[in-house]
Amino acid sequence: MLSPLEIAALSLSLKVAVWAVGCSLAPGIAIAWLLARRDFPGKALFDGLVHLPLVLPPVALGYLLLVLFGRNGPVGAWLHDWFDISLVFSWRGAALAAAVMAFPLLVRSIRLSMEAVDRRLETAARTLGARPLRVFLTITLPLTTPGILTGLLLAFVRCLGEFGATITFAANVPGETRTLPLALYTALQVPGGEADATRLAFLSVALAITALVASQYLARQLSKRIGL
Amino acid sequence: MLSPLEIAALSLSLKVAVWAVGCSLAPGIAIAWLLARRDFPGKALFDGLVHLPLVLPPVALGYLLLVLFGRNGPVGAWLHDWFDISLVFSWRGAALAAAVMAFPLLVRSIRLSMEAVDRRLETAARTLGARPLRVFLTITLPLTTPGILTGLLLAFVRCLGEFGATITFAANVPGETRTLPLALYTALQVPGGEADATRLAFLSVALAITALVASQYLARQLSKRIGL
Amino acid sequence: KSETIEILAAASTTEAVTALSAALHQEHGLAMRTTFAASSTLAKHIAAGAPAHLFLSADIAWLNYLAAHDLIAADGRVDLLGNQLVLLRRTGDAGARGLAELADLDMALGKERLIMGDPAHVPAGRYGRQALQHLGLWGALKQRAVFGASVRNALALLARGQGRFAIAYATDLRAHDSLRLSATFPKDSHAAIVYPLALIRERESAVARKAFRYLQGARAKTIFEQYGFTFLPNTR
Amino acid sequence: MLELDLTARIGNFRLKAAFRAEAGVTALFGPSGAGKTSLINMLAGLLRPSQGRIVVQGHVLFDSKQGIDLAPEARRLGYVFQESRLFPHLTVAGNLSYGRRLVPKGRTQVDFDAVVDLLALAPLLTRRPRTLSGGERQRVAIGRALLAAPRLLLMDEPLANLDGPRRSEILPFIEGLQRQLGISIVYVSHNMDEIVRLADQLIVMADGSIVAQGPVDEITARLDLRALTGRWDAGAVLTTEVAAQDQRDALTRLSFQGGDLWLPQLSLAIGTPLRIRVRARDVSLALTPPRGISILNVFAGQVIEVGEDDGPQVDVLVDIGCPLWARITKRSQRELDIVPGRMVHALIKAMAVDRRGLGSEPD
Amino acid sequence: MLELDLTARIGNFRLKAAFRAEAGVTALFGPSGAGKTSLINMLAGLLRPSQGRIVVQGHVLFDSKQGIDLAPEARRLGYVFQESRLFPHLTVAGNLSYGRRLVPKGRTQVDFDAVVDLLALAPLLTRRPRTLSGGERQRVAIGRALLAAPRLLLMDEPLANLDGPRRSEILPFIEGLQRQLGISIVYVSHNMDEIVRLADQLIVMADGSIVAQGPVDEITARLDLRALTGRWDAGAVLTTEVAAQDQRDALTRLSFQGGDLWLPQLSLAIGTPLRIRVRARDVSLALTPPRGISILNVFAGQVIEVGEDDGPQVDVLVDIGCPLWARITKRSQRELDIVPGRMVHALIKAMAVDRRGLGSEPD
Ligand SMILES: Nc1ncnc2c1ncn2[C@@H]1O[C@H](COP(=O)(O)OP(=O)(O)OP(=O)(O)O)[C@@H](O)[C@H]1O
Ligand SMILES: Nc1ncnc2c1ncn2[C@@H]1O[C@H](COP(=O)(O)OP(=O)(O)OP(=O)(O)O)[C@@H](O)[C@H]1O
Ligand SMILES: [Mg+2]
Ligand SMILES: [Mg+2]
Repeated sequence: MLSPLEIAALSLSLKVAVWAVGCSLAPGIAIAWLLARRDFPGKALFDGLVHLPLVLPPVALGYLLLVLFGRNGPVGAWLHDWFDISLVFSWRGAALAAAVMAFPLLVRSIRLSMEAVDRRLETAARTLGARPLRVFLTITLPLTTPGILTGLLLAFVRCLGEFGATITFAANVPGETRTLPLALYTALQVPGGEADATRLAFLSVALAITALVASQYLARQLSKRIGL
Repeated sequence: MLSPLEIAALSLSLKVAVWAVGCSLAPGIAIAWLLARRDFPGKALFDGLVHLPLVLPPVALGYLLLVLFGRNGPVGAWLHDWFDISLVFSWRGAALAAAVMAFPLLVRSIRLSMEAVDRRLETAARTLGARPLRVFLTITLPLTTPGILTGLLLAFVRCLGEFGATITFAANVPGETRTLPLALYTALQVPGGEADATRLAFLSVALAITALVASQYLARQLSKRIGL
Repeated sequence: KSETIEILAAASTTEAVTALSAALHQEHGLAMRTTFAASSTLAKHIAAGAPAHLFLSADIAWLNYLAAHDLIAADGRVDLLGNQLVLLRRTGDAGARGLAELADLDMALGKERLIMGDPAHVPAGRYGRQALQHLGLWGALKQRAVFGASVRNALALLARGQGRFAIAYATDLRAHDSLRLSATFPKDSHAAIVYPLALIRERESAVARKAFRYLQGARAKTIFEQYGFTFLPNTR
Repeated sequence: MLELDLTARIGNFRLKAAFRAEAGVTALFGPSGAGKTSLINMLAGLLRPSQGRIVVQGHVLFDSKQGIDLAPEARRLGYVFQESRLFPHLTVAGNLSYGRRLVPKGRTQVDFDAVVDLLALAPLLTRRPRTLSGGERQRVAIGRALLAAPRLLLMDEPLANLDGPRRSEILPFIEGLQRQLGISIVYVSHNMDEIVRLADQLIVMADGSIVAQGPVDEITARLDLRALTGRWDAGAVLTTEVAAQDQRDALTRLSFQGGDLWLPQLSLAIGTPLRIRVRARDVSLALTPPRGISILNVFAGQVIEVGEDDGPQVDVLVDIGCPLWARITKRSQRELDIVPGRMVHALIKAMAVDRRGLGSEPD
Repeated sequence: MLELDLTARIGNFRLKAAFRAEAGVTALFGPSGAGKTSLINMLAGLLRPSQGRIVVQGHVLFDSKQGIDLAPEARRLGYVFQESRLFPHLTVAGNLSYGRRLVPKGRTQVDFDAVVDLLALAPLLTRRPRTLSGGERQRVAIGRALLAAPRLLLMDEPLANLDGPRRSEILPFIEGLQRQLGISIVYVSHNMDEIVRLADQLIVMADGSIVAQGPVDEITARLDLRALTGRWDAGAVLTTEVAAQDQRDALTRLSFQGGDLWLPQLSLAIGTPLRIRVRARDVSLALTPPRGISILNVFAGQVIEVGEDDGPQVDVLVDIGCPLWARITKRSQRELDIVPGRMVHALIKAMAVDRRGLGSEPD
């Protein structure tokens, strides 16, 4: 039913999205916490920075990534010299691009959900002898799980759709960085490629809707479990 | 300080973003309410549809818009015949593309905030004689304002950064659809255009951060006012 | 021997280069991996250190950009392909059918739009502007011209009825059911359309050279011409 | 006035209740988890019973057979919740006015200033609910419900968070509501004093069903409900009438079937009917009328019944023209030979008559 | 044990309080908005005073001069909140165990099953807080705080939402806590009965400052605090000792400075000290010792003081070996000629001795 090319694009998209989202989770939670529960000078600016990927055109962001993480870029050179990792032209680069683009969505969801957690529960936990870290892990975090799930979903879906930054930074390498959107783009570049493009678009949509429905179901289960 | 081209792009970006966000607000609130407070068959699918613009590559979405709203498209033909409005090549088209891309973010923010409103307050209002619509307008909506503000901000910022769908659907018409990201893209396509691109990127970032900081301030004021 | 050749090629050459890489593998057992994007994007990848052996650009400017950065191997540059600039219309568009010669373009266009790549950065757009200027039409048409982000984008707009004519390459017409040729721009009305091929210095190797030569060979000529390009080098 | 017959299931909890309440104040009493809040929620339309019927003042609010289920706002039942549920985005004044604006044209409005004065809300009017203490919050919630001028007021332990003085300040107003506006109240409380003071009818719930229902005097006099109502609270309720005022001693004479009862002065017109609760524990028995004693109210009567009890005390039902319960030690019972048929004198310490059991607070 | 001297400002509200409490139960009493919750929050470290010092059992928890301000979790003070604040994502069992797991190794743990039994939580253990009724929720909150084995327990009206039977079920356990674990409690309540029953020391607050403080007997006997403590609650507290048990009549004899007092049986060892509250309204006076009466406790004494009062009643202080307040009508006072120096007999109805004023609940 699916052509090998489509299967390759699909599995690559999944791999890239899973890695991107997986690696963003911990820093995402940390930054969401900073923004939801801490006050520090320059917070508004920091908040702005976190949101940058949302406002910059993906192509510009991809270019920025290229400048930073390209083999000649400051971070890229270091990664290459020390770990022999090259991000450009590799699925890791695609994952990085996707992660950067999806990060604000992840952070925002978690943050909102965290802000909604009743602080009085946290103080109650502290009077029961729990230190802030434990309070965070046993009260705040579990009560934030619906937000985390939502954030993961949004980020995942955003990663599946990421195009501009990926093609600019990681390029359009078949089997390595040619995710579904890039394959779609490629199909559109070929005269008469609309049919292929439509198939790929449907594939993207089906994937996203599956993810959405699954997460909805999960979220409901979760909400029931945490008794909200 | 800014070149006339930059000023044109900047003011166009603002115009497009303001219109896009302004027109999305009412349907955004309505759909957020549907998703937050109603259960109906096919809700998961509907939710998926609302999130589509997030998952589809912007270019594909722009193409879809072109198919629907192009002069020969079902909606586009109708608009053209009855109202003599053409969206393609006009800033209205750019606003439509931006609105569609930003819509999921708007809806999600509002919805989350709405879900966090204590339903017991709503039932209290009903026992005081308020019909559901009044309850919505006097209790739910005011308590959702922080979420609406956040949603507006996110959508606004997303509109400022929208590129792929705009360029595909509304094309790159100077003064009409050449928003900041399109100008940035154009600059990046020209050898040696990096300096211009950098200026434009800074402009985008400054605009976004201004919006973020302003909204943060507004949100704080608002939260104080609604006593949360 | 197991080295894979990385070729970065302009998006408009997607089909031809894909076919060529299959042929190369078949004939010489060499693996060639293709990457397609806008020439600008690809050039910047190379400048950023992307592991590329070959670069097929749709625009001389980006090759010059790489040359300026001293990224091209000595003797590693050739004008590979040429193309023709054409004016296209939609199948069954009665208003566009009336165009007898290019000089009538203004009248045939009427209040409609002329779609072309952005002259600021899309080569086809640049050539189109040159041609129209040369024909003395630019002044009258400028206001009705709209710019796509790429030639493909311009064609999509035309196919959707967003304008009456579009300026594109002859290669774009292939397999596009809904588009028809209206006119061909005279060769002298614009700068020569050239797709230069470059061998990247950093990754220069015997295999890369071999592929570089193969792309200028007889088999390449057949394939490129099959996809509508003019083949420029003298076949060795 | 209120007619109710419901069955419902909430989680594992099953509720089955049927009663008919006349105009006035109906108290719902029962242990924690008995289903009082659930019942009142079904009345208000916030919970849907699995089947049954609810009729308030002739209006059918719910009828599973006829398929009627009015929306909460259409029921026009005021609700003071266990938690105050104030609107956080409105000031206290905004909260108070919320329902007031929605009062249908025809209905009498409740005077805003009167409510504000009574609940001592004036200094809070511009404050936000968040900054109020628990008690302050509940006072506002009561005011808000009052100002919506409902047909029937549902109150779920509205005074649970209030301190003594505030409680007795608000109580007369709740009573006044019933008298002045003719509004009926369904009142959930754990506090027997409040119930006796306010309620005309008492419904005792336990484990999701109604254990007893009837006039407050009857129910409180029943010994078999003590496990639920609490031993301290057992007693009799006397239906009396103001007979005379003694200005010098600041005493009021009430007449009832058993004779005259002297009470600290009540500012009530002569002829006013009054319900008075005499707790069994406040009644002593003597064989001869004691003299030179500060107890003013002594009534001759005959022992009708001596309750069986395992404890050190027994409850003795004495007929003094109407039934009166006295609680004495077993030792006294034996020493005084209190048996049915015996003539005794019941001593009610004037001050021990629970004035909170009166229709209005005199001090 | 607890030493506190604080000033603070919350919004427009100013709080200034200083006291020193000995081990045992310290009650905080005061009208709504007096600042009780605020004070207790500062103790727990949830609100920061503007200046002052808090010392608990020798540990300085807060000292603005020394710059000490321990974190709430480092203070190890248990807190039962006015609202229960249960963790919604944990079952009841999970809530109960939360603090228990964090008890430092060295400290004695409180027995889980004992707490569960006592608070009747067994059937709730697997439930979620959301599905509990108000009373059930508060019981869990109390259990949770108890199981954290804190140095000092802060309770902010923990029983406000509980009904009578549950209340008296939990009270003995709270007392037991103090006796068995030697844990001290700061207990906020509006309910004088609870306070008298539980508290050793009483602190009366109003408008952000401390109006009175001292042993419970002293404070409750003060007439000048009645506006705050409520008139009903005025009375004397007798310090007694269990002297004998009368099995036949199920009575207990207590001895105190005024003689012997008979009470419904208390299952207490002979010699156990007991505090008993006798409300003024439960004491009558007679000129001659009455006979043939069911009142067991009659004490001869001398009138020391007759209170001035506008109302129909006066409070009379009688020395029966220790001070005792009696409340009688003005008419009786005149007719019996009750003036200082007069010899009288004070009648305390055995059953009228407020058993809730005892150190432990007998039934
Ligand atoms: N959503 C629910 N799921 C399961 N059980 C519930 C739910 N809501 C209430 N219950 C149960 O229904 C019973 C009645 O609860 P309800 O709140 O009506 O009691 P109540 O009489 O008002 O108690 P309280 O005096 O403590 O307020 C309780 O046993 C409670 O645990
Ligand atoms: N955040 C705040 N901003 C302004 N005023 C406040 C704030 N929190 C409390 N107050 C005020 O401080 C005073 C004391 O409140 P507190 O909650 O300590 O009273 P309380 O004695 O516990 O009352 P209650 O018995 O009703 O619980 C009240 O007048 C209250 O309105
Ligand atoms: Mg309840
Ligand atoms: Mg308080």
